[in-house]
Amino acid sequence: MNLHEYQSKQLLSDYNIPTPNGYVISSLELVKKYIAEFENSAVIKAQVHTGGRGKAGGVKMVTSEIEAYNFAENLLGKNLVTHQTGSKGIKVNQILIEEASKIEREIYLSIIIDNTVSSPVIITSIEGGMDIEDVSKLMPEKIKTTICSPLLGISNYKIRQICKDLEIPENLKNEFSQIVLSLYKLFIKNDCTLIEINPLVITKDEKIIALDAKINIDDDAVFRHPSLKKLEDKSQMSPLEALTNKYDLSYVKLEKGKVGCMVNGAGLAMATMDLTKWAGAEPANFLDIGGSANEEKIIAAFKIIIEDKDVEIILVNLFAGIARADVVATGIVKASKETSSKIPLVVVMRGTNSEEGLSILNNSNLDIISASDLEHAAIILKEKISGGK
Amino acid sequence: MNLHEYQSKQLLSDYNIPTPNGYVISSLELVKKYIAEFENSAVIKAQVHTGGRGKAGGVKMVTSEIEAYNFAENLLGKNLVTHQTGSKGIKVNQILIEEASKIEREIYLSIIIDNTVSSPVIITSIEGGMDIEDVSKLMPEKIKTTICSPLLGISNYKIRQICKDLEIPENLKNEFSQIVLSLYKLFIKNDCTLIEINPLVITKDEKIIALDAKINIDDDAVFRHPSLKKLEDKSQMSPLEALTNKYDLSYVKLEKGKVGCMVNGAGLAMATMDLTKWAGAEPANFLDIGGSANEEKIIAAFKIIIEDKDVEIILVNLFAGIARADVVATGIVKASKETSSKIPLVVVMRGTNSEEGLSILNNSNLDIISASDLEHAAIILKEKISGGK
Amino acid sequence: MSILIDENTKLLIQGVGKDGSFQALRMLEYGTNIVSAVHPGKEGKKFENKIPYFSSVNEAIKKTNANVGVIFVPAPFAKDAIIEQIDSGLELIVCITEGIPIHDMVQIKAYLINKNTRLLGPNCPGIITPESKTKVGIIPGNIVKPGNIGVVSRSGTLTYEAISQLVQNGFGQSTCVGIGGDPINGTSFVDILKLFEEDKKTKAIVLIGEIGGNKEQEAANFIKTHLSKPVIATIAGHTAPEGKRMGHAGAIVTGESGLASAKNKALSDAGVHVVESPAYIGKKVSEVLT
Amino acid sequence: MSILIDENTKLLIQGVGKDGSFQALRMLEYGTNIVSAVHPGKEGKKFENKIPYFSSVNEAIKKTNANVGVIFVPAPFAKDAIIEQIDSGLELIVCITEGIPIHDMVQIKAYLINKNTRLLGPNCPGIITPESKTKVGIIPGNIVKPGNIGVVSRSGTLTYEAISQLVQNGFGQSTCVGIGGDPINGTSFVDILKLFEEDKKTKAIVLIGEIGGNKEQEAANFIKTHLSKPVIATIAGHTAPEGKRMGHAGAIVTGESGLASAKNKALSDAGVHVVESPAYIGKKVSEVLT
Repeated sequence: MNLHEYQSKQLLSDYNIPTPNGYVISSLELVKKYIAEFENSAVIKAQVHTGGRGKAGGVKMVTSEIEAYNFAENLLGKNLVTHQTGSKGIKVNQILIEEASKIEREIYLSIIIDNTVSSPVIITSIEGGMDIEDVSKLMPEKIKTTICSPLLGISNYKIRQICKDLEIPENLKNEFSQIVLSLYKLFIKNDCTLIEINPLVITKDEKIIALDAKINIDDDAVFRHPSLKKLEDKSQMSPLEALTNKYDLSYVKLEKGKVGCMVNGAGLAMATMDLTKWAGAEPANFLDIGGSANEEKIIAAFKIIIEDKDVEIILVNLFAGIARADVVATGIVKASKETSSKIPLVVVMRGTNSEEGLSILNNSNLDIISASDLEHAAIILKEKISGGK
Repeated sequence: MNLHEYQSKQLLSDYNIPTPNGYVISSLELVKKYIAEFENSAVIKAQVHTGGRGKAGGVKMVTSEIEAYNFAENLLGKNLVTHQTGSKGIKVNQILIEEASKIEREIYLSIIIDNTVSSPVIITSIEGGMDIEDVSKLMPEKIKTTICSPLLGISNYKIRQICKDLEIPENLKNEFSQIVLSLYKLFIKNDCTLIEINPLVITKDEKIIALDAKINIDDDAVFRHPSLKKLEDKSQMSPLEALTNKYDLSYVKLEKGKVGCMVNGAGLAMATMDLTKWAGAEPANFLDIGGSANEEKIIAAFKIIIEDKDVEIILVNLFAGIARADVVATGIVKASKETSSKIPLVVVMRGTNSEEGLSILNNSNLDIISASDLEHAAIILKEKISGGK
Repeated sequence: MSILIDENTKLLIQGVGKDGSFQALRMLEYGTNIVSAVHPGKEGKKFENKIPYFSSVNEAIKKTNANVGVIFVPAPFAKDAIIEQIDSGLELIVCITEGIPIHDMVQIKAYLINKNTRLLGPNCPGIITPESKTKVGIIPGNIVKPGNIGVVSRSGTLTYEAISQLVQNGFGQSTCVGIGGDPINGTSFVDILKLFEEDKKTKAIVLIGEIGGNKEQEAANFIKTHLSKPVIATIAGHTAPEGKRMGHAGAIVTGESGLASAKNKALSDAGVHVVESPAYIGKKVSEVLT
Repeated sequence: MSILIDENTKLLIQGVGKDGSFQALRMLEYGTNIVSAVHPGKEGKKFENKIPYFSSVNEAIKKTNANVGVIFVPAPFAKDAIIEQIDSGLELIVCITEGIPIHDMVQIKAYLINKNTRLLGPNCPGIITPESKTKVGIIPGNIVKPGNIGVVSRSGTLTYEAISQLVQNGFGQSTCVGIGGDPINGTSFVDILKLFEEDKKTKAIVLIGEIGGNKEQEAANFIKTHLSKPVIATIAGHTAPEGKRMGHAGAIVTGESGLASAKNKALSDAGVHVVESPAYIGKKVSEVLT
């Protein structure tokens, strides 16, 4: 789960990590008030769940009321298109207006879970303010990583080393160390998968401030953080995302695919996509209906697939372990009827209760071709697609 | 560092562990007010740093104003003598007056650091209300111990087992589990060496309440808990204890000993006491001046030893490692002069700067017999003591 | 012979709710010796009138000598169940549960160091050994048959696919192991490859990887230096876009090493027989072994 | 030969304040090869114009190949120093610091499991090996002499007493080890007894215990079953009253096993030559060895 910048900063504040003075607003009327409060020197930032805001024109340093107002007017309520959003863009419902800081130095500071060492890892760089991916390409020696012990936490000697790596001046070491400690605590206590502060700045008057902040929370752990759950901004989801989210389906849309895929199991779903491609067709989506799919979920999954108007055929590949083939079959039949779909289905159905599942499908009036295995399915797909061309 | 019962209960409250309604008072005038508030049904408890209060008459259930007043009057400002205090007793400056509870069941619950497993251990017994030592003698099978992981904390499955061991009724399991979790958190966060709740009661109206509470804090860790440090009640120390405390000396007075001992190192101090005994004399004290003794500390140590009027001779045994013999010698000479002490000294001095130390002592006008080693010192002691008889 | 489980396996099942009891029945049907079940509030009763319930793992082991545990406990409580099983000293724990918070797994992984317990999973289909008719987990018993191929996979259903391919081509399995789709798990490809290398029954190994992480590369390094038996492999996710999570928490391409092509190359370089789709696994095994 | 330290010891000293620098000088005088020092704010400088200061243990080891660390860091910061040295992979850490919070030691002890590092102490006088003129800690160099007796003790100054007794009676030492007076420490009597048993130079062992805990009983059990060399022992604290802490955090009688008499008995039963006071150690060794 992604937090907005302003939400991330609120969380930082809760842990006594300094952030700029600022206000989140969703109405233009307040711009004048706050730009005045910040004496015509502020930064305005679109609050959207996407990267690349800056390059896409979603962030601006403003130095007059009129500049602030015009910039805000062009953001609020509009869609911001970044390299990550697709051509439709993403709607800006809120903007953050913050007091400008007089920056002396910019530092990069983040914490992630590094799967290769199964531990939280603190990543720092003396080159803050630029994309860390760029730093890692251009000057990898300027990125330092600190592995933390999952059971002991972060030891002081490691924080001292970080201070040294980042050349933190003597008089700011205590404050900086406290920020690292607090950030680590925030990371652990809130089941974060990422906290990225870029840049963390030292101002000309020797204050340390988190100018930007990005926090991701482990979706699997949100259940134990009801207050974080409330921060979820569903307005940032597309209707399709909202639907997959509601039914806890793993769905990834692929551009211009003709073969809709409905599979149980992530690995099999990927393999099914791969096979579709090798059969000469383009998969339209990744869709894993999960282990314990019920009828309702299958119906939702079916609807999500045919929502994509490029889809001409649906490949159902089921190898039932926890999932039961009969339940899936019943769901598919119901969904087809509900939506009056005419899209043909190629079905491979094996595993738990697969005989029952197949018989349910075969006894329905749907346009169904049953395949014995993946290779067989690929052959059928190939025929169908060449035939359709 | 020991906390008073009322302080321990305040700490429990801070961690949301229920304790009885109650007030700490140091003036008799308030007794009437609170006994009225508790509708003539209360418990009055002397707040003193000693065990065995109950048996010594320091705790009473009262059922009328006059009974409450009379009991409080006999406690406040008086000395309470228990089997642990010695004949002088310990002064009662405060009493705790608490609402009486309608007890259904009494449970024993404590957490300690168990050195044999180097871990926090939770001790529980279904036989609460009696001394745990007695339970362990009479029905050891009713005591259950739960070893906690120092790095992971206490796992829920262990708390479930504790609930089962203690036969906690289903409807109270959640609340009880929360109490155990909170208690464990309190133990860890406050560097406790002991938390003992005896009894933890289940009342007739199904409330769980900590009726008594004893908390000890690791002396070596008090430095990082300034708010706990403030709870230290120096009025509960004897003047001698206060002095040893001030100079960070390890001193234990033994009854009716004639040989005062001044030693560096705890092991050597014990061995010196043992040797004194085998030489046919009684050691008057254990005293370890510690590793980094300065002059001031030595002077204080000397004064503490001769404070004991039974002391007829002082055995100084120094094997200087971190400590320096010359510093100790200078301290002894100064202390003797300051106190005009005529008590003879037997001195064994070896290790770092011991030549300098011995020469300082020999050049003073004190009554000093220098011994080459412990055995030699024992022989001298034997002579001296038989001579004195 | 087989790896991890065999006729001596005495299974304890923890978490016998809807999914757990369904799968327990499948395991029993297959022939697995389930000796005890742990589920709060059911102590004293019996599952299917024969398997006694206990309130704790320790008690279940004391009474039934279980040596392997399988966990179906829901994700929010799975960490506690895993720790309980680790503390009890079981030699093997198989955790089927999906969606365990990653911070929980980070702690479990650190806690496992120096313990004598192997954890398989979480988010895995478990293990099946056809010869002894023993299965711990959810791999369908009707798709396997006894034989000489060891199967190891990050994916559940894809494992079934591969097994099915093997059977179609006449190959049975010594043991099939799903290591699970989470980025942090108890047992790696390398751990299982070691066991297959030592297992006399196993003649060849089928390895099924997927995009994300670098576990396939680790496997390739190990194969190159330590493995004498032929390995046939396939990687799922060639058509997956970068930066998107493909269902499994671990299946997301975040760098070069996460790409299916990089994994294919590492495995090929290590002498592994790589096929483009699990659909061709069976044929390739035929080719390699004959 | 010797145990734990010898002519190959390259010592790193951490915490070079008043006590640390005084003791560092004594170690240098004695002949110890101190290769580096770690003390915040002194990096770039040199101790006594020859031993380089570093700001971190890792850097010090990288530059000077230190293999043993000694810690004089004040108690509030000692946990961090011990963890830093453990993480750096030093084979032996000797912590002299007294008064480390017990919760810190509980965590360190748990963290040490499965690490390749041995921690001696805390609250200990360290080790001295007279033959190679190596000392790590604070045992006075002028009281020992090379020989065949291994000395192990919970007490600092009492160790010196015992050594002094040995020397008076003509016995030198292979190595003298103080394991420390805290109730939770890194190395036990048993650990050291094992090493002395394996050490060819050591012909007999002097063990000095004290009241509290059950470490002497553990030692007795080990001696009975695993030790071939003669052991001469003494226990301090026969005259200590129950329930009072005798200086050392560990020296408090809280149960039967904590009593000096119980420890004497356990050791005697294990065939150990027990004397009533360290004053008689030297004579007893004479008696046993001749």
